[in-house]
Amino acid sequence: MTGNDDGPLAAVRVGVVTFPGSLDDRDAMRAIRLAGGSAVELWHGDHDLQEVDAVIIPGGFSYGDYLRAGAISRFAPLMEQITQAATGGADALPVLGICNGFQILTEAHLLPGSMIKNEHLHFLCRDQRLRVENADTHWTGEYWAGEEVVIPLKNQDGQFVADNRTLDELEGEGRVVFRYVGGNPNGSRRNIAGISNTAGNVVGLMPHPEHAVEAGFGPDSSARGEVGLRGGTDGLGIFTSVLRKLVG
Amino acid sequence: MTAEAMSRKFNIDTVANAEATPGQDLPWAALGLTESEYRRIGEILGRRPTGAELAMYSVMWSEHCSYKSSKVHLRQFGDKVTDAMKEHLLVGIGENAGVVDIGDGWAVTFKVESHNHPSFVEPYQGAATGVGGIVRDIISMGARPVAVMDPLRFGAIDHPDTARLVHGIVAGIGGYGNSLGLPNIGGEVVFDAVYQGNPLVNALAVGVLRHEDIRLANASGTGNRVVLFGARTGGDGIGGASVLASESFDSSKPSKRPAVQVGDPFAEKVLIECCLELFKASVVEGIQDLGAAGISCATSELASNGDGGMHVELTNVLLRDPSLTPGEILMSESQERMMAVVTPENVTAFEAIMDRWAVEYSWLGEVTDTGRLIIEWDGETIVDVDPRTVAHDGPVYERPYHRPSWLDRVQADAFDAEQPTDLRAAVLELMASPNMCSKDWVTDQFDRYVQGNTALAMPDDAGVVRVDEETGLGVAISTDANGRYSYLDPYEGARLALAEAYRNVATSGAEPLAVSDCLNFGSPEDPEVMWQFAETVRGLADACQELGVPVTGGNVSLYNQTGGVAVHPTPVVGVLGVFDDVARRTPSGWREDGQAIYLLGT
Amino acid sequence: MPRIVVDVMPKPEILDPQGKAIAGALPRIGLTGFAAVRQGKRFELTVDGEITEQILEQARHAATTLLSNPVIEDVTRVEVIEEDAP
Amino acid sequence: MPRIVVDVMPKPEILDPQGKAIAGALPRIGLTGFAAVRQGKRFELTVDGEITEQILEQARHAATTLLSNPVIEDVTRVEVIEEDAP
Ligand SMILES: Nc1ncnc2c1ncn2[C@@H]1O[C@H](COP(=O)(O)OP(=O)(O)O)[C@@H](O)[C@H]1O
Repeated sequence: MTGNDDGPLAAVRVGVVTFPGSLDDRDAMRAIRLAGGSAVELWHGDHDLQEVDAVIIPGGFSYGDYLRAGAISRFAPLMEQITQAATGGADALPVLGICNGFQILTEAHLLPGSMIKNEHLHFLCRDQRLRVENADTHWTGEYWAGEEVVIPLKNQDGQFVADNRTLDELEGEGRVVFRYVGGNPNGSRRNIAGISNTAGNVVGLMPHPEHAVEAGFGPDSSARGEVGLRGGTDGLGIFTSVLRKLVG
Repeated sequence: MTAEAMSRKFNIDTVANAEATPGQDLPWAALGLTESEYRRIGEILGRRPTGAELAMYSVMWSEHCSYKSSKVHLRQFGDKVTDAMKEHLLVGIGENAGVVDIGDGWAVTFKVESHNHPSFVEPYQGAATGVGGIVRDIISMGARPVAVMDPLRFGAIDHPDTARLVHGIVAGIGGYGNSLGLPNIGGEVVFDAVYQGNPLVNALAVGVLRHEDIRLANASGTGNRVVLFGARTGGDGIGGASVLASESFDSSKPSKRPAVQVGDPFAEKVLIECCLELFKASVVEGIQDLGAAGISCATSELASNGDGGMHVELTNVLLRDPSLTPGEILMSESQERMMAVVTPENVTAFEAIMDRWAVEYSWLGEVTDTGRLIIEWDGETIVDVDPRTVAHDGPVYERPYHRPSWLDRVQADAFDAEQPTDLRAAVLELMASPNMCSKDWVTDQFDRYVQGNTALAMPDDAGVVRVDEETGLGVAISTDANGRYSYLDPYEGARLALAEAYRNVATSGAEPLAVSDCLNFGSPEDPEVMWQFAETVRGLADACQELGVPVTGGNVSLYNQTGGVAVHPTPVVGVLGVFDDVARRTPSGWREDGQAIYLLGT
Repeated sequence: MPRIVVDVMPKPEILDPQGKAIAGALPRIGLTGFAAVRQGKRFELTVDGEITEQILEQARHAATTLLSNPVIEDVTRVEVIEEDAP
Repeated sequence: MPRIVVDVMPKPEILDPQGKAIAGALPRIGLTGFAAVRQGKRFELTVDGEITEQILEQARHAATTLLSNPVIEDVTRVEVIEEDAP
């Protein structure tokens, strides 16, 4: 199940940050490998980004999601490095925040808005259909705008909120990257599932693309047609997108 | 030592004090001991116990920890095992959980346990800490936990109290398991009025390890250090035992003791990662989780499984509540704690790993060659016992049992309703019944994806997880029980529960290898309940022999009754099977048009 | 509109994982002056009309039955908020 | 030991799902006197020693950086608790 070791993609080093309470860190690393890249373990308490070419902040319940999801993690020493490297235009470090990672990115003010409890107040795990609204970010180049994907969603605090001005700005600048389709699972404003910063290098989304990368262990469906048992791999494109972008 | 602890020091019941005051009254009855048990403690010690010793014996000799009513029956699980059945067993009954060889140097450990009563009192926290407890059992074997399951029983769906229990318990299981990053790969939800005041919350956890990583709960090697790590010790779970506060003969009032325990899944997740790092670095010699009976259990079991003794200084325990008395500290059931034995050379390495994960720890003492478990409180001896007498040589009861007088009547009560005329309506009604309908409303609250190895989960009859990403080696597990069958015939009910779990694993494509069980019953002091229990064990042990799978561990939960009415005998049976490649797994449903349908069997 | 505030805190003897995590985080951002933190809940109940003794009684009832879990939490305050208070 | 209390409430314009659920549940248990409910957080910071202006400043800093998220929440109070208050 290792990816393509020899291609140029294998030279791309993507770091995955582990915080106390991170859960989907090893899954994000597996997704990078399956996409053909090299995964690098990063530790929240370090000060060194180990010269990675991109960073993923994975899902989980860092610090138990206590206080607010992502609230405590954003003060990690490594977050300072990431914040610095990720700001500064199109050449800046590509950063992807998945679920708890997205929450951390909003708490760190790398992305606008915030997440509050799901409207129905329950943890919800389900295979979720999304529309890729912007295929020009560092993390979505392998999709086409308007393409739909099915990716697992699993969270308790997944309701994206922001004030209307921010929402209008996100829409106007094409920074709504993913939108829920086929029903809003948690009450997120304007069905927003994922957004980016202005430069498109920082993307956050609530659903988990790293759980739709390997046939046999993904969702039972795909937006691209019939698949076998747990055969959905619609999330893989997120990881190949950044690798391709980085090899030029 | 805090000033408070200091002021109490001079009031502590030491061994010397116990010798000097043989006539001193102790609250043994309030701690749940019988008079003969109390007398036996005195005979073992050759004097009256100290308050702290009394605390240890009372919790370790409780039904829950000592299996005193069930032991004589459970022996059949060992007696009826053949060598062939043991072929894949690396660790059998008696340890925290059994370990099964699944090939290629991989092993799996799994176990199912109950947290019934706490879940009735406080559904969310009770269920959450139930998951936490079973997961710590798995960690303490040296394994990485990889999945959980949750067989549940609730009262009538339309009873006013049922919603509180269902929503709290389901949310608690999800809240804890999801936060640990453990996929939930199956379980059961059954509604039946008989469980109204006594819901059953059983939780199963499964873990994966390499053969060489197996860790056991024993303290050996004189001079090795004993360390307690994880959460601080509070007054949790000693509610009824706060009578021991009087042990300090102290005028200053003790603060209140919590009525329930609150789980901290984040602390446990960190504990998991921290323990796995300890195992990888080979810096622990023996390890034990702290569950029921807390430090009493951990110290006495580690020492009694080891080859020497142990010396512990109790004032070193980090406390959440400084007003705890020594006896209470020994009994405390605070969650998210572990105890380990570390060689002096590894102390620095151990501390570095604790610091990396920001886990608190305190060195309590060391392994000795005295054969005694000696616990001191600021240098004063408050416990001096042979650890075996606490952990292993507790009382064993052959409780009387007889076949219930009402059984013939119940068995004769045949179902004789009319054949339904409208089959379609009948089928729809059946499918809509709470016990038959889709369980999505429960399973959607559980993460089934995390760890990326879930090959089958809801709605399939067995959960399947991959163990080795290179080869696809993996395991299947199913848990099943039918309390109504067991009520009608406990012997057959147990056999059927095993048969169902075994079938569910086999039809998923795995080869069944091992069994874990959680036996939920009423009071053992009721001879009719005791008969149900005896018959169940006999049935399960016989069926295991017939199918060639050994019981590797489990749990007995007694006193599940309200107002003298026991729950149905509910032996929850978990079967574990192995796949050489989980790609071969077969789901329960039909997926494609045009497939042929066969009915096999009788 | 007038409001009634209800404060609910975890019982002192009960573990408060959230407070513990916050207490651990404060020194990491350079705030070392605190020995412990506990996190509770604050509810604001808006009343449509005047706050009568009967409404206050309703609020007290809500506090102990719905807003708090008496097994693990204490209601530490049920009080009318002064109009110009925050 | 002396304590500082920090109250944090969801911003009025942000939907508060928990408050909404409570507001919906109140009438079901017969409490019909309330027009709306909002659920916020109450933190109690224990200070080991005397509460100086500097410690209060630390608490204010904690309130706005860690204890609240300004996108969705307002800090409505940072105050020393009177000793005999709850
Ligand atoms: N409490 C639970 N936790 C997790 N999964 C559950 C639970 N209850 C039921 N399930 C899962 O839901 C699916 C359907 O369950 P059930 O209706 O009991 O199936 P069956 O009747 O075929 O045994 C199964 O995959 C089962 O494992």
